[in-house]
Amino acid sequence: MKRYNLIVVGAGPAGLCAGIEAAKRGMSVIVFDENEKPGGQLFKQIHKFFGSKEHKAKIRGFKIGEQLLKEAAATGVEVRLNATVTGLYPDKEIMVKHGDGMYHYKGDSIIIATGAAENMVPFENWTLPGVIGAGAAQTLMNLHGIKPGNRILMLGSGNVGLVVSFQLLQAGCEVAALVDAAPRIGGYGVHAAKVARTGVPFYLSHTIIKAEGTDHVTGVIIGEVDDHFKPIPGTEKQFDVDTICIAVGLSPMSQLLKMSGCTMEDNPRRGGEVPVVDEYGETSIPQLFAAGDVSGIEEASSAMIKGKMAGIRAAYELGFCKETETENSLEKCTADLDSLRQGMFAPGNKGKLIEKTEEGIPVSMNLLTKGFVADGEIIHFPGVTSQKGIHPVIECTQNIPCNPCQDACVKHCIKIGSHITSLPVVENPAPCTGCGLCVASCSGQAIFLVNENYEPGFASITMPYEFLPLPEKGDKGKGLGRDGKTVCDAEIIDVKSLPAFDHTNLVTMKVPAEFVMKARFFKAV
Amino acid sequence: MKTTADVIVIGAGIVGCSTAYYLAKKGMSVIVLEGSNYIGNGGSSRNGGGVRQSGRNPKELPLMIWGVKNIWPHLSEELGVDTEYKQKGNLRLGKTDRHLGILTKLTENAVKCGLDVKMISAAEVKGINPYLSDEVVGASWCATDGHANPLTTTLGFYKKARELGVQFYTDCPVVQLRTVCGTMRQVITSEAVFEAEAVVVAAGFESKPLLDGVGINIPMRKVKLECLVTEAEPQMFEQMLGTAEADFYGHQTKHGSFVFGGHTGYERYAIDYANPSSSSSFASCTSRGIMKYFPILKDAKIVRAWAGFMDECADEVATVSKIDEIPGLYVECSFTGHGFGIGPAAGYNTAELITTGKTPADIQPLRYDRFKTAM
Amino acid sequence: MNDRLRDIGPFVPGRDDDLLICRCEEVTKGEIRQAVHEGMFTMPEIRRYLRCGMGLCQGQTCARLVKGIIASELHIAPSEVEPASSRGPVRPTEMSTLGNEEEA
Amino acid sequence: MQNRIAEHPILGTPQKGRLVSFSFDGKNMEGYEGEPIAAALKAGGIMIHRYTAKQHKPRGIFCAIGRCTDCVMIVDGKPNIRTCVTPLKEGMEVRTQYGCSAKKDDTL
Repeated sequence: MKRYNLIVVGAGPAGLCAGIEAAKRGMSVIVFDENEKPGGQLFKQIHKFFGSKEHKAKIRGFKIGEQLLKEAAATGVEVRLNATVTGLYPDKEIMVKHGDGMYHYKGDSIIIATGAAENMVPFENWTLPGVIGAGAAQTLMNLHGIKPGNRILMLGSGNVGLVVSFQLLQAGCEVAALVDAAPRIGGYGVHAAKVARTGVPFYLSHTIIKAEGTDHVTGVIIGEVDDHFKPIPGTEKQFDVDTICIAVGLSPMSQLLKMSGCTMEDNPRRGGEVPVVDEYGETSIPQLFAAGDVSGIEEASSAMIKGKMAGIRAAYELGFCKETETENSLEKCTADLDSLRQGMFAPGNKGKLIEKTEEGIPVSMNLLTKGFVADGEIIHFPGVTSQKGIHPVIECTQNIPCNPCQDACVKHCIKIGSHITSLPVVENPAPCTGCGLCVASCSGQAIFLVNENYEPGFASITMPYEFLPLPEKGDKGKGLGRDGKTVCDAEIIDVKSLPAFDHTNLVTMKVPAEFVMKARFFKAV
Repeated sequence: MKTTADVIVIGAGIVGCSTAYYLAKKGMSVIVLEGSNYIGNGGSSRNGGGVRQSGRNPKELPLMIWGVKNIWPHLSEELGVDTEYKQKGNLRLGKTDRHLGILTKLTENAVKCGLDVKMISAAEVKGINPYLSDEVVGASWCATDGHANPLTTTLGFYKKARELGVQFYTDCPVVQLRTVCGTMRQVITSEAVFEAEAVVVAAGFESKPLLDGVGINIPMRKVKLECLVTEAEPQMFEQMLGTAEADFYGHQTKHGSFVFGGHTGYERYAIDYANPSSSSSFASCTSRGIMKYFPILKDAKIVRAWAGFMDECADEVATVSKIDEIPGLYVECSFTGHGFGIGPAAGYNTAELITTGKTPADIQPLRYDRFKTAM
Repeated sequence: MNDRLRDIGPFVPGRDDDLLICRCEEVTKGEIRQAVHEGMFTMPEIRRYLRCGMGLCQGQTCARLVKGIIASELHIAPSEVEPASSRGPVRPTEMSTLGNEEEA
Repeated sequence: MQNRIAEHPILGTPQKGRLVSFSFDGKNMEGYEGEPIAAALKAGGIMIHRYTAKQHKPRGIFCAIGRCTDCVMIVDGKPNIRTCVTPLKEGMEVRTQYGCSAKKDDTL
């Protein structure tokens, strides 16, 4: 029977990183993945990642996937695709279906990195064609180039619900509404803001009552819920949609681990049935590890680090590297992981209402309940200043471990400092040259360049724009507020698309001066 | 917490639950103690679902024939669940002359016990089940055999017994049996001591340590068996299937999926884990076996394979018996992997034995003290 | 010890009992709730009694929903409901493929 | 092919294999070799993949990652094929599935 020092199941962020670290230390490594393309979730994440430079911030998910694949090939990791691991048996043996045959393999150590899958919310007629998971929408759009539908209602305001809503708009679909039974959005405020300003209405404290249609979805009815999440009669609202997208959280796909007989627990804080693991991801069975979402739902960035730790630990336990080298690398990983697990969205703060930012500024309740920061609230944030001449306005209002904007500005107008979750501060006066690198670098698309006195009576606003058709200089249209409603007339005065911006086009519009702090999006008329 | 009753039953499988049900039906107060967290989690939910007389050791035939006649026909109605019982016959297939020899001997013994079973030719087999391959050279055929759903049947007995007030405790492993003045009285668990007039040990292989503890030694050992189930297929045939060497058995369920049991040949040497797990080659090996008999099933997808332990008796015969040496102690175990079909009959007769001292079926050959040495 | 006769209150038909929970085997919420009141307190028992989780996807889609329903009928947290086991093959696999064991 | 994304703001034009034809319930359709059968059907506006055994209700794409098995159809005579993870090939014969077979039972 073919034996490897390390078998990894799942070629996503965690699996690839685990394989790379182990191969770097001399282990023979094979990574199996049932899909045609490796990279797991990464290849569906077309947005720029958060975090610091080490966390590969401001790089788009699928680009990170490509980098990992190159690195895996370079370090001699064998990646076997269309290879479904159908079973994990005692003595670290696996059965793999490849083509029309079955293959047995044994691993001195095994790392399971099979990720997570979507939770379900049943409602009347939820089995109609047209009701799909958010992951399904991403797969269809970003992997296969197919529009999941024409007019879509999104259920779920966590990061997945928000990001997929934005991606649906990018694919040319119309998002009729974003609905969540929770009173407050679950994901990053900046993700909600970039969806709200395009005009998508948010309905918090609402849930789906029923999908309409006989052969497939033709509409949907939502209703307000009380604090026991029970629908309140009389609050029903109807939308004509052909697709309903469900994004209500993820659960670990831990079937293989459960099959192996290692100790499992049902841990709601980690998303469901997960293996009991130590800090390196080792389960109750020696040399059997779990890394990434399968051992606890977090972002892809943390999955990569947890993958690394499992790979390093596996190498150490089988004698492929020395104690000191192992300790140093693992300490670095732990530090990286801890830096990600800070701020308002740290695991410890899950579901908690945080009233004030670290700086003591009251958080925008409007953002949490309607998806956009109200005009009266935005002025309190350090990234939002009024100055002469062109300068960045950073509408980043939550403490998130993320600092690409600080490094992007060559003139050092933007300061976050050593504490990565601090809100970005714009120098006053800002020696800004209007280069736009900060606008393009922001993963949350929350940075604008503003010139309050572009010309008498008019101001200019430069915004990140990732949609087609791209507006052209001279186009006339409307300026939309943060709530997506029309606030004023607007004219396009500049469109910049540079490779350095990595597909974030910089669109500048001219608006009447009094709307400089209101208009944040453009709609051609 | 209720710790006393007329009867305590140890083990909540098909045997324990049916015994408890029939006792409760006769007005007895019953407590059932199940060691695992689940009702029917042992062999009762892992077997191939056969309700058959042919192929059994003649010692078991009286009880089994009685059961097929008196219990199975109206069991769904009685329990208020769909046992999916089908009495459409049992084909025990042979592919070699040696196989036919085995089948003929079994058939002759069964006929002596009054069972309507006969040997049939390859052509006749094809007439009954056209999907079988030409490898089959003959079979034994018993029209009154059949199959049922072991899951709904076991849980049906549990549901009905519970309705009649039987007190079930799961996650309650029994540590030891204890007699008082020579009579069976106490059942010791980690959390409580239970007391009753009669105690029935029906815990599969787990019966052995408890019985050994009171000096009753039934020679049996733990052997792994493995099964698998396919996706739903269009309805093809309704017979129960088996082979001369029991290397492959199964049927098509009402749902349309096929349940098959099989052997890799290494089950006896499996690493003895508390929780039986399927071996990596089992599904492949059994698929090869099945495809030889049913070429049409080559594209059928297997959705699940599982394993279980059987309480294999030295003579491969069930033990359903009063323990004379210890008044008040009864035993129903060592069913050797074919306990589902005969379970309800064993339960009924044990309930009769406890309440009236007599049994409608002849369970004399199944006594606990039947084991004689080789010489 | 798990007392299977403890009082969990009567089965009261619910407004959304005909909601489909197991998509593969078409088992409704009402059927699951009723089964809990008939004594099926754990995932394996519900699965064996009603077939939910026994379909082609082997419960990957409905397991969490079923657990939530059992927990609410028993008035306990979902994480306290005893889980079902997980068996191979974790993806449905043709017999011809399974039977074709190759040397890696 | 109105459901196909011609040009994506981030991903550009989707790279596809060669255009191939296949049959869906006897009708001729086109799709790109290698893309999942479900994607080719979705692009052609087909939403219903099967009708369930018990309630005869329509089902289609749900998870699109080969897990929920709602998108299964009869492909080249074999039932229960997960069309969202099965690559399209020239001349494939795809049929709506009724329960677990192609036979449209009269109780529908």
